[in-house]
Formats: sequence, C-alpha cells, structure tokens
Amino acid sequence: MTQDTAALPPLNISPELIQQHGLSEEEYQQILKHLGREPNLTELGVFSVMWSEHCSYKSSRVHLKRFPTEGPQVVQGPGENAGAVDIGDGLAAVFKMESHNHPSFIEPFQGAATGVGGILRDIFTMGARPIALLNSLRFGELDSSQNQHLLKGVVSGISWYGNCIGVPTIGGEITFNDIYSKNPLVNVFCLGIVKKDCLLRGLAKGEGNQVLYIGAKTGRDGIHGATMASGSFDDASEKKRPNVQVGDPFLEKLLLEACLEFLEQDLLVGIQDMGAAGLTSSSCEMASRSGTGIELDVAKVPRREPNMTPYEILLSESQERMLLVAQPGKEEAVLGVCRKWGIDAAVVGKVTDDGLLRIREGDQIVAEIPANAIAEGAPRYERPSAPPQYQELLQALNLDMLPDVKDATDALLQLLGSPTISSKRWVYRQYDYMVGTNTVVCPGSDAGVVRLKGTGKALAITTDGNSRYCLLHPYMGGGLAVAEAARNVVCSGAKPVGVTDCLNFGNPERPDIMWQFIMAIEGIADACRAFDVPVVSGNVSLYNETNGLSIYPTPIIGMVGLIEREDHITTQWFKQSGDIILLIGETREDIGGTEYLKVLHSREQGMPPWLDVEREQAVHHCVLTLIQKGWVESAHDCSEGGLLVTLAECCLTHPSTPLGAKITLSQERLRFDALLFGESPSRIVITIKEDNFTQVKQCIQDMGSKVPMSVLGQVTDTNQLTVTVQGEHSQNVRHMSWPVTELADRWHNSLEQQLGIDQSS
Amino acid sequence: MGKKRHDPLNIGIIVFPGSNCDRDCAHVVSEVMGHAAHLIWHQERTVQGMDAIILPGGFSYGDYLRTGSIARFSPIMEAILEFSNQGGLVLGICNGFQILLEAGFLPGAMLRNTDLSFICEDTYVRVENAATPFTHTCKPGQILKLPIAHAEGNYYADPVTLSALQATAQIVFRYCDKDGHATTTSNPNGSIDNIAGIRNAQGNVLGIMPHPERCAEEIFRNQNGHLIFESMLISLLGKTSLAV
Amino acid sequence: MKAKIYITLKNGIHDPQGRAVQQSLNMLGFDAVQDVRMGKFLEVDFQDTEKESAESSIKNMCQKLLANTVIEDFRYEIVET
Amino acid sequence: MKAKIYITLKNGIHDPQGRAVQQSLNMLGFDAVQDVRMGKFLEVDFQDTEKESAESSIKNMCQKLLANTVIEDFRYEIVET
Ligand SMILES: Nc1ncnc2c1ncn2[C@@H]1O[C@H](COP(=O)(O)OP(=O)(O)O)[C@@H](O)[C@H]1O
Ligand SMILES: [Mg+2]
Repeated sequence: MTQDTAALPPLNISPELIQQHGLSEEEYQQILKHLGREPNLTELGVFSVMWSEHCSYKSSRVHLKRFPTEGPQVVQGPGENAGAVDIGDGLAAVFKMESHNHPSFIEPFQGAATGVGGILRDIFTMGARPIALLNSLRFGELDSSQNQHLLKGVVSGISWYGNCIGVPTIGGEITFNDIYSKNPLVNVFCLGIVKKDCLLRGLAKGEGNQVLYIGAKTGRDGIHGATMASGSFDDASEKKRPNVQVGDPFLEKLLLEACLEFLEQDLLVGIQDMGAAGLTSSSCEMASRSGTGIELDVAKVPRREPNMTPYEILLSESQERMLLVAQPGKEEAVLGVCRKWGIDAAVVGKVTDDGLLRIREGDQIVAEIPANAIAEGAPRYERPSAPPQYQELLQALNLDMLPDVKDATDALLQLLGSPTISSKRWVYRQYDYMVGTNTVVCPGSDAGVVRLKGTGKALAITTDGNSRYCLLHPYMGGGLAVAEAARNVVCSGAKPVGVTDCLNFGNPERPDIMWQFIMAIEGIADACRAFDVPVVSGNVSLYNETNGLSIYPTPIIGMVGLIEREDHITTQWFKQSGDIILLIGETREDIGGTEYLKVLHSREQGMPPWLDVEREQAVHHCVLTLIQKGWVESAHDCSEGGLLVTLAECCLTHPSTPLGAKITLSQERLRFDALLFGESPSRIVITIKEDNFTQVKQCIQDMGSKVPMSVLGQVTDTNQLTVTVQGEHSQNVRHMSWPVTELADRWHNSLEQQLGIDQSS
Repeated sequence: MGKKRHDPLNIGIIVFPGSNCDRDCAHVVSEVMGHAAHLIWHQERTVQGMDAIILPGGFSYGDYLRTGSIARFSPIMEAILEFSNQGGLVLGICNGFQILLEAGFLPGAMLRNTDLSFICEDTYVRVENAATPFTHTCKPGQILKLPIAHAEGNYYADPVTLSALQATAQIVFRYCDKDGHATTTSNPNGSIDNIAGIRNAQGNVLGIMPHPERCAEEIFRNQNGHLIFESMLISLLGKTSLAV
Repeated sequence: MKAKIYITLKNGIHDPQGRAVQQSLNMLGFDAVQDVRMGKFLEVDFQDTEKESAESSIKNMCQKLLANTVIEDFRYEIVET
Repeated sequence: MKAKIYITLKNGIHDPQGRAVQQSLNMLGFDAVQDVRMGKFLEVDFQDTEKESAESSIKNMCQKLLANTVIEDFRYEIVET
C-alpha cells in the first residue's frame, strides 16, 4: 500500500486553490485525514468533483432516507444507476429521472440533448432496453423572446437526441412561470425493460478483473471551472474553453446495442456510465460499492485531444462513455462486440483488493486515494433549516377580499389559453412518440401508455409536480405531486408500482430553502407510504438560483403504473354521446395556489388544496375497480384549471371527433369560482355507458362513504359544452355554454400563437 | 425452389448502424403476419434465401451528413441491388426510402421539411397506384391513415423526373386530407406534388415516408399499415405458388 | 493538406432553411436582407503530397459522398498546410 | 451586396458529425483523410451601399442569430455585387 509517494509530489496547496475547487477548509481537513498527507493537484481535483453537491448529495443525503424504498416489487432500490421494479412475467421495469438544468440554460439545444443521453445511459447500463422517455420542463413566461428561445432550443434538443436514438418520448409536462426565466428546468425520465434476473449493476468485483473503457474519446469537455482558474493549468490549453458538451446520439445508439449484446453473451461483471465527474466517479463508485479498489492507467484512455493531463482525463465530462468490468479472458469478446459496432474501446485497468483508486500515467502513479473515502466518505451535512418569514404572507389569502368570477365564459377561455394548461402538441409533435411500436396511448392523455409485447400488459407513465403548491406549502406540495401522478396513472387503468423523483431546489445553504426541501421530502415520503409505492431512484438538483433569486421548490414525481390487461387501458376523452358523466370525489373551496388565481387575479397566494390521502386512495381504488370491471369509457383527473377545464378537455381532446356535454352542477355552499376552477385534489371525471349506471352506482355505494360520487351530466354529439349551475336557492340558476370548436381552437393553438408560429398547416 | 403455400416467407430486414425501426418491422412480419423475419447486419454481403427485403426507418449513421448518404455504401447494398435487379421486392420505409434515393434505386432526393422541424403525427395518404406488389390489396384511390415521423421527408425531383414519375404511375402514395384531396394544407412536409411514396420503373422497389409498421395491429386502433405488408406477402406467395 | 468544401443547394431548389433565416433576420430588424441560402462547410485534413492527386480525390469525395448532386452543388479549395 | 458567412464549431468542441463523415470517408478508401470538421456556410444577399455599415450589420447578424457563439465561431467576407 505504501506506494512510492515520491511520485505524488505534493503541491503547494493554497487556500485559494482549495476555494477554487469548491471545497471548504473543513472539507480539506477531512481530505488530509483520509489521505494521511497532502493531496496533489490531481487528487484535489478528484475530491473536488466527487464531493461536489451534484455527486455527493452532501446536503440532501440524510433527508432522502425518509423515502420508503422497499416493497415486494422492488428489485433494485436507490443507489444504483437506476431503480427497478418487478412487473411480472420475469420482467423488471428500470427507471429514473435526472435534471440537466444548468447546461440547458447555457446552451438549450445541447444541454437538453445531453440530458436525454445521460438518463438513457443510466437505463441501458442496467441491461434494460429503454422503451420510453418523458420530460418535465419549466420556463419563464413566453412574452419574453429569451424564454421562447430557451423553450424552442430545449424541445429541439430533446427531439433530436431521442428521435435519433429511437426511444419514444411518450409524455411529460411543461409549466410556465417567470421564476424560471433565469433558471429553466429540464428533467428527463427514462424507463427500460430487462429480464429480472439479468439486471446488471455498477460493480467492480473480483480482484484481477479487467476494467474497460468504451465509447467516445475523452476530450476536455465540461471540465470543472476549477481547471480554468488554476493558472499552472492553462498553459497547455489554448483559449478559454467553453464548458459545453455536445451530444452524439448516433454513438449512443451503438453503445446501447453493444451493451445489450454484452448482456446477451454474459460478458460483464459490472458496468457504469460516466456521467458527471466522468471516469473518476464511475470508477470510485464501482469500487466503493464492491469494497474493492481500481487501478487505471490514463495513458490508455482513448483521447480526442493532444496533451491532456491526468487531471483533465479524470475530470472530463465527455458524453457517451462507459466503464466496464469483465473477467480476464472475456475482454477480447467485449472488444469484439465494440469493433462490430464501431466503438472505441480499451482495457484501461484492473480491479484490485486494496480499496484504493490508483491512477497511473504509464509507470507513474499520479493519484492514490481510498475509493470509499471519495464515495461513501464524502461529507454529509444537516444544514440548518427554518421556515421563511414570508411564508405566512404567502399563505394568507382573504377570500372575502377576492371578487368571485363574473364572466365564467371568458374565464374558461382564458384558462384554456394559458400555456401551462393549453395543448402541448407543438412540443410533442417534434418527438417521435411511436418508435418501438409500443406506445398505445400517445401524448395527449393523462399518462403515456406503453404495451409490453408478448405479455398482454402495459405500463402507464407520468411526470407531475406543482411548484406553486410547493412554494405555498412544501409539505402539501410534495404530497400533492405524488397524488396527482398516481391519479394520472390510475386514470389510464394502472396500479402505481414505483416512483422516481427529481428534486429541484434553490441554494441549500439558505435555511428557508433547506426547510422547503425537507418539508417537500416529508410530503412525498408520507404520500408514497400512504399509497404504498416505493421510491426506487431519483435525483437532486440544488443551487437553482440566479442572482440570489431561487426557483420555486420544484419536486417532480415520475410514476410508473402497471396495467394488468390491455383492455383496461383508458384515455381521458369522451367516447360517445349518451354516456353518463360522473365525478368521483368532491369539490371543496380550494382556490389558494390555483392556476385560476394566477391567470385571472395575478396572484400566487393562499393555502394549496388540502390533500386527504385516505380520500385520494379511496378514489383511486374506486376508479381502478370500475375500469377493471370494464365499465369506464373515459377517465380524466381534475388538476390545473379545475373541474371546468377538465370537462372541456374531455370534450375536445378526442383525436378525431370532439364531443359536447350537458352538465348540471349544484353550487351548494361553494363560491362560484371554487366550484368551476378550484383545484381540490382527489377528483376524477369518468364516463360510463347509460346501461351500466345502476351497477356502477351500486359498486361505488359498496365502497362506502369515503368515495363521494355525483352525476354531472351526459355526453352529447352537439358542438356545445353547456353547464347549468344550481345555486343554493332554487331560483338562482346560471347557464353557460361554449361551442366546443371555440374551446378547442383556444386550447390547441395558444402555445403556437404565443411562440409566434404560423399554424397555417 | 418450389415453396408450398403455407411455408413461411423469409423477409430480410437490414440493420444499419442507427436503424431503429428494424425490430418494429420484424415484429410485424413475424408476430403479426406469421412469417420469418431475419435481421441482416449491414456488413453482410448476401441476402440469399430472402423472399423480400425491408430497409427500415431510423437514423442510419445519425443522418449526420445527409439522410441515407453513408448507409448506401454499406456492403449489403450491392447484394440488394442484385436482388432487386432480379426482380426481388424491396421496401424502404422512411430512412429506408432515403437510403434508396441516395443509392439510386429510386429517383429524386429528400429536403428538410418546410417547417424545418421533425414531425410525428398521423397523416392521410391516397393510394395512387393499387396495382403494385405493395398495394394490390388496397382499392385504387383508397385513403389510408398512416403516421409519419421525420425531419427530412420533403421529396424533390427535377421537372423531367417528376413528369416521368407521373406518366408511368410511379407515384404510389400522395398526402391528402381526410376526404382524399391532395391539398397544400394536407401536405405535411412540402413534398413536391404531395408525394409520400414512389416505386421504381420495374415496380419491385417501393419507397414510402409514412410508417406502415406503426399501424398494423388492432391495439393501435388503426390497421391501415397492415394492407401494405399483406400486399407484399400475398404477392410473394402468389409468385412462389405459381412457380410450384 | 486541408480542403475547404462548400456545399450549396442548386439554384432553383427551394431552401426552407435559408428562407426561415431570412425571415428571422428581417424580423430582427435587418431589413436590407433580401435572400439567404444555407449550405454546408467542411474542412477536411488529409495527408497527400501532390496537389493534383489531392484535387482529384477531393472531387471524388464530393461526388461520391459529401454532396448529393441531384440537389446540391459543391466547390472546394485546397490549402497546403 | 453579398456576404459569405462561415460558421464552425469552436476548437475543442466535440464534432460528432465531422467524425462520422471522416470515418465513412476512410471506409470508402480515402485513407489519407485524418480529420473532418463540419460547419455551416451561408450566403446573404442584402442591399447596403456602404461597405462599413454592411460589415457591422453582418457581424451583428452572426452574433445575434446565425452563430451560436457559445459553441461556434464565425467568419465572413463581403463581396460587392
Ligand atoms: N414536455 C412534454 N413532452 C411530451 N409530452 C408532453 C409534454 N408536456 C405535456 N405533454 C403531454 O401533454 C398532455 C397534457 O399534459 P398535462 O397537462 O401535464 O397533463 P396532466 O395534467 O394530466 O398531467 C399529456 O399527455 C402530456 O404527456
Ligand atoms: Mg391529468
């Protein structure tokens, strides 16, 4: 173990250099303890990236423990490249979500594209063939050309990468709010399928096993700002290099096929993609998970540029690269597969038993660090947290001071035209959502649905999150995100089986942000527990702030649901005239934090809707039961925009023949706007055939009082959505009516109009 | 060489680096149509034993230079040329069509869609020639709903070539509206003369931009694509049964 | 040696990309812009000693692969490095 | 007047397109090819009388729209027609 440390000439480590590497003085002291000596520059670089927030989860780790991560279906929980759940038939669904926020702000096209590339690698390194992508996006309002530019760039980047590699993008969500103008969010979700007992993991087991590098050659992409700052380092490099990584979906497609071929031929002990912190993190994590060491020779790493130093090679974030471990004797076969697919590959090192990450450059040792000191040994912080002063102010909303809606006819049109609610067709038309011939519910319904060929089953997948709710009440917001995701999955005919999350927050060194973070996690954890769905993977993105302004707390939930039989697959649009429209659930006075309040009153205030998890669960159980009995023609949940927006969407989203509806609501003690546009959770609008009404009613009654049901009206084949509201006093009746074509026109075209795109085609 | 009617046909599906509809086509050929699908790596030099060849959609070589431009030099292309010269059926879908253009099996070239973006959506096409091995189970003028998914499907041919295509019924599909009118607004990508698919002069090679393999099963609530596979397979069975 | 290769759409072929760029330039206030044509620009580094053989091989590359002569024209310059 | 604009990826930025073209040129037997970088070439026609103001407006166009200066460099020539 006591290698020739003369080969590791200590550097004169100045406090500035430590600071440039983003390490605190205290962290530096820990490094000294781990090493028993001063690090050299390369080692300092390794610690710097590995102990960064992004790689080490140092501020979040202790809190993530709150998530329920177990369940009979869990095949792989958090800690690997992705999580996996059992979906029967010997198969596992492997999925994860990841953020690429900052790179997408710097260069929207490439930033978003490489985000897609990164999450795909997480899935196929597990041996799974990716079959679905989704994305959650947040931008500032579209009245700014900068925000338009960001949206267009991000969407075309996602489109380019996903289409080219041939994995369908089957859904997602987009919300607009100026808080994201200087810090857009790009979260990408991917799901793949693998035979349960063939799951690959990021392990570096077995002393003497070979370590191979495959994929793109290493360049100086994305090397930490620290490199640039260090004077002694700039000499070799030319001008200041842009920190932008360029994606290569074609190469990734080759990597994907090659990896699945390794699996088929059983060539690997372990595999890990090189994401953030590239070669360093992949090797440390593999060794640390397996309790082994890894020795690498950077001179053997395929390189794109001349004169790269070990520091640069170790820290490069060039895309489309992986690290493999194979038994001696199998490396030739691995190299053979790579040759077939035209991929660069090289044996770069071996697994050792000394627990060290040892880096050589030829004969010279250039770094030597205990692998688990860098990975497991990373600092963990329980940062101070406190609710902000402004929280009460945010939550205060005096409804008596808020005029009730006067012109509901116009209000509905305004809401349907809000880009957060309006159709996202302009976006998903640019995504190949059909490649793979599994997509049986395309974008445009509550969740995307992919069938599982040969099993008769399908998966419903959605991503959801409402950051305004989270701002107003982070705990409730976290729970509501889970509830909405589960509701969307249930509306498609599925039972929720697993969750992944992407937690986008501001600066964790601020107690108010830390408080938001902790509360949101608790909300998510409690809701997941209540719905009995485990969290199997996830991602944390902190420091989403610009000029001291943090984004709203934005946890995004990715939920996967299992559809037992293809004939349970349900979509949101009305199917035929004459069907009875039912509301499962109950409308309360939930106006705080709604889209209505924002669009019509320019306020983002109040208490968000209250989530009663038991009620929510009962509603899910009810709707799923009715679907499985074959009684449900359509199901659509109430979310942003409330009941009236939901009904309008049911009328107009039919892919070929929009239908009308005749609705009667009773106002009871509710405000008019709360009745129409309030966002009470736990509500689902379903339609059933008239003939089934008695049975359905009976079935719901049998479920007990936890599931309120009311008859809203009937589907018609007219071009009218008519709503009659009965007031508390019978003489107090209001009629409203809209031509469906007018609603459809507003909903379909609003996004393109705001982007200034001519829709003549 | 005689084949009995119930013998499964052998359909070769070429896998170029970056093909991504290869497995989708194989699924339709084998699981839906009940014949044998063979994935053939582009480095192979023979298509012996195949009854027909499909060039599937995708992004061969990332389409980094021009769609189909690099794939056309794959070793397998010579074998396919020979196969088609002998009258073998060759179906190019989307990127497969683009490769057939670059390789000179079919005339013309593809430009970027006029709105410059990738478009994934259902389109309607009118069957202009129902007397080809790929369309004979369709009625002349039948309107099919078929999805497209491409960024470069804006077909171009110079005026001389175009009139030749028109004159010899080589235009097999035109984009149209629901009612069968080939209008500018029903043309999704700016293709000249609303062209969505063409055949070669001999009639044994078809290039088509929409994806019939994406709508050949009941679960998609649209089985129009089935007609194209069915036509192709029936003509092969007819031919072989004649030979018996 | 280095070759600089310019590939442009043939005259008379509609260039949607060029048109889109022109429109957005006009929209940004560059009113004087009347037409934009968009093409590709490739820089090819290669080892060749004689200019003549270099010429013929570059021409060959263009015709075979780099340009689609149904719709594109090409032009090149060879620079000795 | 006419401007010819050349847009290329900045040095050190990975160019997958160029790499794919290089590999296929090699495959086609052009072994001498060692590197290919792929860029854009634009021809902009515009009405402007003075070369100087033309210069500044072309530069402006490049920075504002034509080049993505985060990853691309540009170069231009102005030709009087
Ligand atoms: N970024 C996106 N990418 C793909 N599809 C999207 C995107 N944003 C929204 N969609 C699709 O548009 C539809 C409506 O989205 P949304 O209003 O968020 O649905 P819900 O409220 O039911 O979650 C969904 O089918 C969704 O998948
Ligand atoms: Mg929904």
